[in-house]
Amino acid sequence: MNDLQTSVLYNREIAPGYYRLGLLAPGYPEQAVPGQFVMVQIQSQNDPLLRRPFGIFNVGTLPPLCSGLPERDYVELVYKVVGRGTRLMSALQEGDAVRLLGPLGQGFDCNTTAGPPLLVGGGIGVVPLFMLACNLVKQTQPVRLLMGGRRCDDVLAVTEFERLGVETYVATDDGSLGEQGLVTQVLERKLKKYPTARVYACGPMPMLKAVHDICVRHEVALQVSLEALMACGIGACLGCVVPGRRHRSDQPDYRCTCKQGPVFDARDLSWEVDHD
Amino acid sequence: MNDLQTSVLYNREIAPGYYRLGLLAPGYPEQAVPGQFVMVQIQSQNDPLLRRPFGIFNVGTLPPLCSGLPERDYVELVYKVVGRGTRLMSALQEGDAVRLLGPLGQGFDCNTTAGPPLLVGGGIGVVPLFMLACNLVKQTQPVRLLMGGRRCDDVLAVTEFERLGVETYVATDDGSLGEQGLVTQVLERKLKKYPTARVYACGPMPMLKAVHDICVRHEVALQVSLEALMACGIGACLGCVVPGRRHRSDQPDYRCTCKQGPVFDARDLSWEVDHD
Amino acid sequence: MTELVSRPSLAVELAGMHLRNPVMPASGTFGYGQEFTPYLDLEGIGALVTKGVSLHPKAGNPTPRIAETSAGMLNAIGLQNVGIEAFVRDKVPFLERINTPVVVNFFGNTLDEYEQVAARLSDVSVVRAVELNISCPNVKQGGIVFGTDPVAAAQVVERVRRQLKIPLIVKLTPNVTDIRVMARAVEEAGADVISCINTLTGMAVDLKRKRLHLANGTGGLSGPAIKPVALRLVYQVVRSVSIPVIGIGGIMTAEDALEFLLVGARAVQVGTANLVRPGIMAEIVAGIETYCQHQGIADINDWIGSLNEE
Amino acid sequence: MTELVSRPSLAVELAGMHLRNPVMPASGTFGYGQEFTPYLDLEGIGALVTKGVSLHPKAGNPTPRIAETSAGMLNAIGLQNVGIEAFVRDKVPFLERINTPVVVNFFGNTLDEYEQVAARLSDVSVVRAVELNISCPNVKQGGIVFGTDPVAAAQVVERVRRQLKIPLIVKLTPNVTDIRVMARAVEEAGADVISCINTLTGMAVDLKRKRLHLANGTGGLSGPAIKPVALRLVYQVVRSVSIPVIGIGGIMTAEDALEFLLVGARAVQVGTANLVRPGIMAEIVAGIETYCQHQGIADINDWIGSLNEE
Ligand SMILES: Cc1cc2nc3c(=O)[nH]c(=O)nc-3n(C[C@H](O)[C@H](O)[C@H](O)COP(=O)(O)OP(=O)(O)OC[C@H]3O[C@@H](n4cnc5c(N)ncnc54)[C@H](O)[C@@H]3O)c2cc1C
Ligand SMILES: Cc1cc2nc3c(=O)[nH]c(=O)nc-3n(C[C@H](O)[C@H](O)[C@H](O)COP(=O)(O)OP(=O)(O)OC[C@H]3O[C@@H](n4cnc5c(N)ncnc54)[C@H](O)[C@@H]3O)c2cc1C
Ligand SMILES: Cc1cc2nc3c(=O)[nH]c(=O)nc-3n(C[C@H](O)[C@H](O)[C@H](O)COP(=O)(O)O)c2cc1C
Ligand SMILES: Cc1cc2nc3c(=O)[nH]c(=O)nc-3n(C[C@H](O)[C@H](O)[C@H](O)COP(=O)(O)O)c2cc1C
Ligand code: FES
Ligand code: FES
Repeated sequence: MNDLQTSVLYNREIAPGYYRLGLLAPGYPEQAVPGQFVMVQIQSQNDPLLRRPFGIFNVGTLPPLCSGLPERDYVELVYKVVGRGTRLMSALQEGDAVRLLGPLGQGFDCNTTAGPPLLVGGGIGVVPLFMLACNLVKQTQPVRLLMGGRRCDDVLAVTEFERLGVETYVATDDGSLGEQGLVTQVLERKLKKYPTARVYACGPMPMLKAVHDICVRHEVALQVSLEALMACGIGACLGCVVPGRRHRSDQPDYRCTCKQGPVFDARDLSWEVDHD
Repeated sequence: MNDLQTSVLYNREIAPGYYRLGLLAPGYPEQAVPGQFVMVQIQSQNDPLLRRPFGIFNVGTLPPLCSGLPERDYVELVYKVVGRGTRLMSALQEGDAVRLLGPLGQGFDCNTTAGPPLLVGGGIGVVPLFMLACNLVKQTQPVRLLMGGRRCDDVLAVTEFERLGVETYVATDDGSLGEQGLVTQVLERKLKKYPTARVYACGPMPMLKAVHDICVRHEVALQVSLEALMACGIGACLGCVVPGRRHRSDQPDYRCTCKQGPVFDARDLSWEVDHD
Repeated sequence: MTELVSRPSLAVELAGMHLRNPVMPASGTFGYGQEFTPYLDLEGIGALVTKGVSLHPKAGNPTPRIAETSAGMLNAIGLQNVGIEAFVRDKVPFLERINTPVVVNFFGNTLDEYEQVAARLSDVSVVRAVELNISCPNVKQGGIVFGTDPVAAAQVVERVRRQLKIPLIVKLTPNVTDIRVMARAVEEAGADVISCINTLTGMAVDLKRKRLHLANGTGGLSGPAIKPVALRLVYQVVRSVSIPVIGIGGIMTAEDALEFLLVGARAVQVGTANLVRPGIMAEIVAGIETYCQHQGIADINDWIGSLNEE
Repeated sequence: MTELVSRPSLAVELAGMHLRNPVMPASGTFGYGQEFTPYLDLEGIGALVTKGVSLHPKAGNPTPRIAETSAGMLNAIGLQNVGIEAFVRDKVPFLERINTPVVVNFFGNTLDEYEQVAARLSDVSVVRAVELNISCPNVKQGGIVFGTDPVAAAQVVERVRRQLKIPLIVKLTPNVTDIRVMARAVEEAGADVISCINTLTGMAVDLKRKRLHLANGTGGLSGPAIKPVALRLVYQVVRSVSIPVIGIGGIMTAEDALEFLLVGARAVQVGTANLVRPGIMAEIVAGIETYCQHQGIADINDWIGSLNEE
């Protein structure tokens, strides 16, 4: 965990409103675990004040710029422009300064060999699944990705997954890519076929809830990666809590998304609460 | 007067810490008068909140980018990096968006033919004198510029003035350019030689006060361009007032720098007040 | 998706005044209107609120009078103004030519002064309402601020009300422990409308000179920095009184204005934003209209106060 | 030019505590310190102030608990904490290993609760001072906030003081008409130090859902947005009491800290800035040191309160 003053390698629009951002990040390839995240400070002024959390899409090392120079570790983020912070980020250019806090939080537990892995992503939720897939393909084959999105533009990085050797299945609400419908339909089918699968999911809360219900019904293990409003990302502010397993409004049981998550075993969370 | 959403043509460092900024500015060549200023909004977020005032260095028109396209009016500013606003400005690049309010305020009155003009600039105070010189050289010859600065780096644009045919005399505190000493020494000498001169001055307040005292002694006309803290630049907030001729602390007489100035006839101001 | 409304109605009513839309300037940030004509159609805003006027001309404070702060500014202009007679003589003729309701903000340092200005303004036909600034020190009562003491506030409101044939807007200061007490006091004393908030009292330090930056020492904090405090106070005032409330504080965008309206403000005033972007009120009005169109809000009055609360 | 001071002394004294420098975290923004060890040497700051603790564990408010505002943030964490016993059991052992004075912030909902926590903390040897948060509603007195009523505040301070063998810091809320009255009340009641300010009460609106953004409705505004208000209040408190004052509110840089010290704060607390830049206090300490070197300030105590005033 580090607070780096670093700089932009590239910042490319990969689909309308989606960007892929490469940042110099010494140490990340050794330290980062799939499912972890970073807090990005885009600018030096006080508005916007807070950093923005982003999942780690990938880490790697570039060859030296010229011989004699050191190799260059980097981290890749993929983000969607939704508000003023991400809008400012979309204007970043090569060489621009950025502060980067991370890698943060608890990532996916992939030290289990039980059952074939099924990755379920919804929209931008695909981000942490890529680095996960990179690790999983080294342990087991095949790795399967079930991807959902509103329309084809919201289905990102599928070719990257395929290049890794991941079997990908896509569903979109409007049928503009893959089959028409929800990714949860696909999940139901796959779980019938692979009843011992372990599921890793990231996406919007209603999707995660549906995935959870399906996994409970099929009695398979599920790890989910959550989003929450965050001020610090390091467990200091307690702004990012989610209701845990034993949560009741009269006797709350809160878990810190940034410190105890963002990846949770689905059994440790409360799924009764109205997530909207 | 206009509030333009415009863009940067260039932003070049012309001396350590000094930048020359070109902005597209339709209408400026016809509208702007020497001594007027603009209010620049650098960024879209709320911090820094207020615009920054800058004197107009020059205006002009560039040929069309290609035939068929319209000509491109521009305004040039020259600024010194002193705080966070100007630091942000120094990072502007070609094509970046900027909001530009202006041209604002009362400029120099150069419709008088009496006496040879003497321009007295201190440091960044040279800025409004350049456009003034551009106008004066068309009416009368010779135009003389007396320029002062801490050291040679603070003496800007002298070659530009010389290219106009302006006779320039430089004094620096450390003698690193021109003669060693204060620009007011030079002024004394010149006024002895040209006792009917009219003086136009812009620079730090202590310099202006010294210039004023000399002009009073020599009984020559003086116009000064002032700086003041400004929020609006259009006479709405009353934040930018300076004490006028009849000012007394028990019976104040305030003038609005942005609306009644920034150029004042020195006789309209109070020179008793402690300007620091 | 909600249906698109072709031309939503933005008109609101304030104490008998019909405003074409709920957006008006905050006093002291819009001069007497004239300065803004190059940037804004004065007949596109709901009302025109002028700089605070007093019985006698006031020269204001020495400089520095302003300071920039994070997402805000401090001002200690010191209520500089030409005085009521020069106002009527020099400013009113321009205001008479504009087809937009004129609200005149005013203040005094004694009850008598307040009364005299009110009486004079009530006779000026272009003045459709007055806005009473009670954030001033009461010199007769040893400098206690009218606006922070419910008894003093009620007294000045009652006395002023008696001088007036036109609606009285009372402008509250945020620098109090419980604004609800102040709001109820001025409502009971006869206020027709409450506007809030005025500036938060603040300070800036000039490190280089080891001095307070403002010549006056303290100044009033305004701008987006104070919006969260303003929203809370407007929310509380709306729920404490039955007269309409004008929301003020840090409004920079149509969304900001819509937030104040949602918590129950009948109209809004835009202050500091005018100084940064002189044409901003036109953009805010247009933005509210577009928002209503997209959200299927046919009448802005359906939006006002429609906050969902458990 | 002033001469360069090779190694200025930054040490200050607070109610008998010797701090190596005047910079410490503000409660609730620094956890119990441990979270920050990757970013900061805990032995480089003047003191360590822990998250507010209460008699019983407190689960805090539902979410959303935070909102970003212009140059600030709102929080309605709801004082979530593990409770005094778990604090002593689980957090104190870590704190015992650090050679930095520990200040424990605490609160209660009744006078009894305040007393019991104080008594318990006074017996924990690592606790060098306590900081009393009186911005909580007094449930026994119908929810009136201890911190806005001078009589209630004095009462809780007196009762707590009697339980303590260590210094008592009382933390004031800015949400009052006249903070000087509160400051004098708590000084007379036995406070050894005053810290101010706590957060300003504010609100945020979620336009999309037409709801208040925070589940709790209101939240506390902190960050650079509030610095001008905090500076003013610290200035006023310093001039109203003779006990030392800790300045808090929007400090992001060494310059900000130097401003609070200049108007008379003996020390400062850094809050929201820790959330944005976990290593920031080290930078602030280093920046103060550099400033002193360049300005020829051999001892920070020469700077404290040295504001030029006419
Ligand atoms: C652990 C984690 C990982 C994430 N990974 C990614 C990713 O890989 N790619 C991606 O595009 N987005 C990701 N997000 C969501 C991303 O943080 C938000 O989209 C972003 O903060 C929006 O900022 P904004 O200023 O553009 O939006 P605004 O709405 O203007 O932001 C206002 C405030 O709300 C917060 N906020 C808004 N939306 C979200 C959200 N969905 N989750 C958390 N905070 C939010 C912002 O951080 C900010 O504090 C992740 C969030 C978390 C918590
Ligand atoms: C009519 C006029 C013409 C000017 N022309 C020029 C010019 O041609 N070139 C140039 O370099 N500078 C010029 N200045 C000064 C310039 O406005 C300031 O240097 C600039 O605003 C500093 O902004 P900052 O954010 O970098 O500094 P900061 O100190 O961070 O600014 C803080 C606040 O103080 C104000 N401020 C700071 N210094 C000054 C100053 N000297 N005058 C007025 N306001 C100030 C800023 O506008 C801002 O509101 C002019 C000022 C005025 C009033
Ligand atoms: C420069 C300036 C001058 C002001 N003058 C007055 C005034 O004369 N009378 C008054 O009632 N309020 C005055 N105010 C307060 C504003 O009307 C408004 O209440 C406050 O600025 C908050 O709104 P804002 O955040 O949109 O600026 C002034 C504010 C500023 C910034
Ligand atoms: C997330 C958060 C939690 C806080 N929790 C507490 C608390 O438990 N006790 C307390 O006295 N103050 C608490 N505060 C207030 C801070 O200690 C401080 O007084 C306030 O944030 C102003 O300082 P700042 O602007 O530097 O943040 C909290 C503030 C924040 C932002
Ligand atoms: S974001 Fe601050 S505790 Fe999780
Ligand atoms: S800057 Fe606002 S009146 Fe001059």
